[in-house]
Amino acid sequence: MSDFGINEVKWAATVSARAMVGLEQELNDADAKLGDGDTGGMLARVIGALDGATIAADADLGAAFSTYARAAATATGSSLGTLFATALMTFAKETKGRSSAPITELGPMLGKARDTMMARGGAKLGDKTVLDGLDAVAAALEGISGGSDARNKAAAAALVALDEYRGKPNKIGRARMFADATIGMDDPGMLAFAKLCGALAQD
Amino acid sequence: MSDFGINEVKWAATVSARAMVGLEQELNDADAKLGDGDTGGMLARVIGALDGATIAADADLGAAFSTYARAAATATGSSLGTLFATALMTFAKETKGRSSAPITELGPMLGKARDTMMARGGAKLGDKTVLDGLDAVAAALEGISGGSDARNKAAAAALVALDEYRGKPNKIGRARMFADATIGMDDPGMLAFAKLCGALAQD
Amino acid sequence: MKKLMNAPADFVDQALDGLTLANPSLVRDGENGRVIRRAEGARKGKVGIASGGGSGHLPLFTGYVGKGLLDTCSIGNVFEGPNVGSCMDAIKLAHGGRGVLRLYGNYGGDRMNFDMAGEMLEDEIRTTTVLGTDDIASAAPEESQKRRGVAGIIYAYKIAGAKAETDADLDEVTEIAARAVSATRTIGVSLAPCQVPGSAKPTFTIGDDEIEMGMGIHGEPGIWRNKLKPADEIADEMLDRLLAEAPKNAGSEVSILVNGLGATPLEELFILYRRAAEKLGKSGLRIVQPLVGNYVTSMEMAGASISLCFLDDELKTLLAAPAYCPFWRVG
Amino acid sequence: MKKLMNAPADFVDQALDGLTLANPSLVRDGENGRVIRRAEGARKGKVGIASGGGSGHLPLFTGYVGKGLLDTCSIGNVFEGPNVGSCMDAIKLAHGGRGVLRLYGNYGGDRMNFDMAGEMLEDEIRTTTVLGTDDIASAAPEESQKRRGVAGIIYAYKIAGAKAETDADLDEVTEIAARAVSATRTIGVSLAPCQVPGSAKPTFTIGDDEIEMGMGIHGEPGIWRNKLKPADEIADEMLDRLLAEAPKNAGSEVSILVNGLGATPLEELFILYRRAAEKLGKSGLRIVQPLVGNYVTSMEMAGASISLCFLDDELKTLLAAPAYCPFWRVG
Ligand SMILES: Nc1ncnc2c1ncn2[C@@H]1O[C@H](COP(=O)(O)OP(=O)(O)O)[C@@H](O)[C@H]1O
Ligand SMILES: Nc1ncnc2c1ncn2[C@@H]1O[C@H](COP(=O)(O)OP(=O)(O)O)[C@@H](O)[C@H]1O
Ligand SMILES: [Mg+2]
Ligand SMILES: [Mg+2]
Ligand SMILES: [Mg+2]
Ligand SMILES: [Mg+2]
Repeated sequence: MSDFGINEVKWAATVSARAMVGLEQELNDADAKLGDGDTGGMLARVIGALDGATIAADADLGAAFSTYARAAATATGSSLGTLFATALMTFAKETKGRSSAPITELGPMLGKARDTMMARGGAKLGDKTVLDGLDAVAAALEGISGGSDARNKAAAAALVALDEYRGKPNKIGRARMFADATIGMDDPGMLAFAKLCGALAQD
Repeated sequence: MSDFGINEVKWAATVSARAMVGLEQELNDADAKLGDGDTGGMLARVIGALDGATIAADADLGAAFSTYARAAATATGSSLGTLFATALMTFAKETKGRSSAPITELGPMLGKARDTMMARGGAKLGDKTVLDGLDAVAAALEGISGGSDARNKAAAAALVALDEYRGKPNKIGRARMFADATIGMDDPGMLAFAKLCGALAQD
Repeated sequence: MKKLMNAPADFVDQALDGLTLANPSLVRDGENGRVIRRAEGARKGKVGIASGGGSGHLPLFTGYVGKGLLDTCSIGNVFEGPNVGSCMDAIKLAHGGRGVLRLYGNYGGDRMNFDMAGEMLEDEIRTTTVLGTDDIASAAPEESQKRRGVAGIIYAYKIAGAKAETDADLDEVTEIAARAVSATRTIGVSLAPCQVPGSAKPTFTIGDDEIEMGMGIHGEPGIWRNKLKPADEIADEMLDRLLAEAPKNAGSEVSILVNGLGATPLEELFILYRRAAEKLGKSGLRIVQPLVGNYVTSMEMAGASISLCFLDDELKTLLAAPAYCPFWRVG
Repeated sequence: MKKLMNAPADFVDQALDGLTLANPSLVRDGENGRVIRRAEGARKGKVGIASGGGSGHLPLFTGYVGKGLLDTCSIGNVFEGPNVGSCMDAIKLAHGGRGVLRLYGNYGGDRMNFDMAGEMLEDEIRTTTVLGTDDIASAAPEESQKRRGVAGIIYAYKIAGAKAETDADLDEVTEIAARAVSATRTIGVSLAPCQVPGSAKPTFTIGDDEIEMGMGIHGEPGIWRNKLKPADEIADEMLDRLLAEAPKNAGSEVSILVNGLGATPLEELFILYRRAAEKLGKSGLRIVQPLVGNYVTSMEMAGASISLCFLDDELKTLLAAPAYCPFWRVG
């Protein structure tokens, strides 16, 4: 399978929502060390809202992403949730009017999402945020055209990025104040991204 | 010794203050079951204030009791503390102008204190309060003229009253609302009185 | 339980210093500094209202000194009545020549000390007494005069305070205060205890998933203890208990106070209020001047109380009259 | 941690219902009911002030809607920014024809959503932004624009709100809001955590005898954690840290807010205030309009913050101007 369509996107939402059940507490705990301890609860609610959203029967891929973006944006105003909605909005623009898209476009799409998220949130690559995971996955998907190959590569790349950044200091948010103390800790956004990529690869 | 004077009164204050150190928590716990859990803390403070009060060098017995009454009344506005101050005021009236008093007067003095406390607080004998302990001790001291005999009789009578009332329901204060649940419990005021009589007898 | 304090023995006096420093309308006075009075002093020709009680309940009691409310307030140690000297000071400082109403909660120590103070001053100052007895969980209806005073006493403060400002005489002020008390019912629930400064233990223990209905503001045992229930069920039971004891002659207007005991967030009080307001509406009662907030606390105790004050025309007018203190302002 | 609530998912909406039912000056509005606005609506010809933030901080944010303060406030879930739709609604409902100042705390999600909302409306409504950045523990002085907004934001509300009522234009209101923020410093201490409704655990853990200096209002880690110390030592350290960062051009008048985080009794806040007032006096500063109470909370979190707002003549005048909301009234 070298294309993805609405069914694949719906499937990803369902798998992610199911994965969040087990991840919620772990992500909250990771966030509690650096921030306010809500990453897991928030993501579970947001991804649950996506999974519960009704995609119109005649929707194209762009409209489906747009519905998801609105569902996410309605469900939260948190940093990560808002950035996630921003990414979905980017996907919606990129796939507007199409019923499917080639998997080779996934990497460039993620790259665009990374850029809009950077513009929106003001963080830079290297700050140890979800952006660094996204960047690594975008690069890993370059030239990949098979669905399961893409999922495996994405999961591996997100994990490698997580491992790599664990040893670095956090450069945004409150955690910045005690940056050195964040060395050895996972960024909750990166952790969430890696775990969800893993869930998609496994399923 | 068949009389008591200022030195005996001072001694009693000191012994009681020392005894309160070990009693404070026990009395608080007893009060926590029925009321607001402060009997011990309050009494420790009040008796500490007596023990710390300066009795004028030329004071007679009445003046000494009066100083104690004022010290107690300044240190608290709690029920038991205020009743205690009332009793001390009665003692002051009864011994006014005398440098000592016969031990045989102790029983009648306690009886008078009991009556002024009843008038002030509005409780009746049999309500399971400190009054019932006082009443028992007043009766037990009738005709007793020796100091150590009086102290032993008082301690025994207070304990007997405590035992006797343990099996009865509390009829005043908040405890009244769940009177049957108070059967088997010690009234904190009676308990305090019995323990302090015991401390005076032992010392 | 941790406290932002210095020596426990200084807790009350340092808190009073802060209270008066931050609020120039309040002044410490009395022999031991245990009276709070209006900065401008007693107004000549006005009936005085003196209250008093134990510390640990801010804004109660001292916080309600102000125009249209109390003239003076004597204050004891944490959860202990004010001593007799402070009660005398409070009466004297409230006296503007036309007598003083002693208006305070029905607790043994408070009563004895205010009684003694009144007796000692009886040759100088005419005094009357009205006791707050709104806590319906503290005695059966047949013995309602034995009930304790809790959050609902602020209705009596407000109403009697407004009446006194009209230059009514002592009997009139006393009568309206008694009417306010007998129109007011309160019940509380408790979720977590507080701790008296210097004490080794909290005032009571309660399970991590338990609630107690009817507990007193010092942690005195209540009606039942059980697993925590949804807020709507709790509000319903509280309202049912209060409405079952509505005064015989109650009209259709009622003021409601949803009061936090200290550690319960405003969000939760508003959740309770929402349900209570719905339920009062369904019972055909119209809400007048609702109050939601921490009006009478027990330091860091968690829980809430609901008070209803059943209004007649005069009570309603007096409740709406202008009043000012640092924690409650009307008009 | 026990909560008087129904389903956790209903926590915010039911609390907002109670808030507006109890306070007729406030009305729920917006597509999802996640905007609180003044009952009378935006005044034509007045610059609007829209704020917003996460739930769980009452009286902040929604409670400060009122005359001389905010026009509207968008509100998110507990400790989450308001969503973009609510931010748009808040801006639109605040608009009286002369533009809208977006005045809110510097948190990532809030900023992104208010930015997007402003962009989406930029053809219709002119907007400006001022971010609350008073928490000195949240970034070094060199990066003060990165600091978070905490309790001190109410000074910016009050001052900008008063300016807007004078019919000043958007640039003037924006300038004075920015001036208020840059004159304000806050630091907090935390003693016990809160718990987000529906969450399995408190936001953080802390020892039974520990205190943390500089902790954020959502439990974000602070400067140090240690054994609890006497209140005076804590107040001294807080004041020292605040005064060390006094603005270069600071005059001799300062307003101080001793704020409770939720579960800390008023008595303790007054104990802190007493020491802080003494210390400010010794530093040659004169206190203007002190505030002591629960102005910005984190549900049942225990602890307190101290804010200083260094006043110039205009800030002082605006701070004293009449204002009304259910939780703060001036004049
Ligand atoms: N400005 C930003 N740019 C990129 N990623 C961000 C930004 N702010 C937060 N994040 C990501 O979001 C995660 C925190 O998410 P979450 O806990 O939901 O947000 P909040 O800080 O609003 O509580 C961080 O671990 C980080 O990966
Ligand atoms: N009206 C009263 N008459 C007699 N004894 C009383 C009365 N009220 C209280 N007591 C005694 O005081 C004890 C409670 O004292 P304490 O805890 O110090 O008072 P408070 O109720 O003010 O907290 C009771 O156990 C009882 O023995
Ligand atoms: Mg977070
Ligand atoms: Mg007691
Ligand atoms: Mg007591
Ligand atoms: Mg958050």
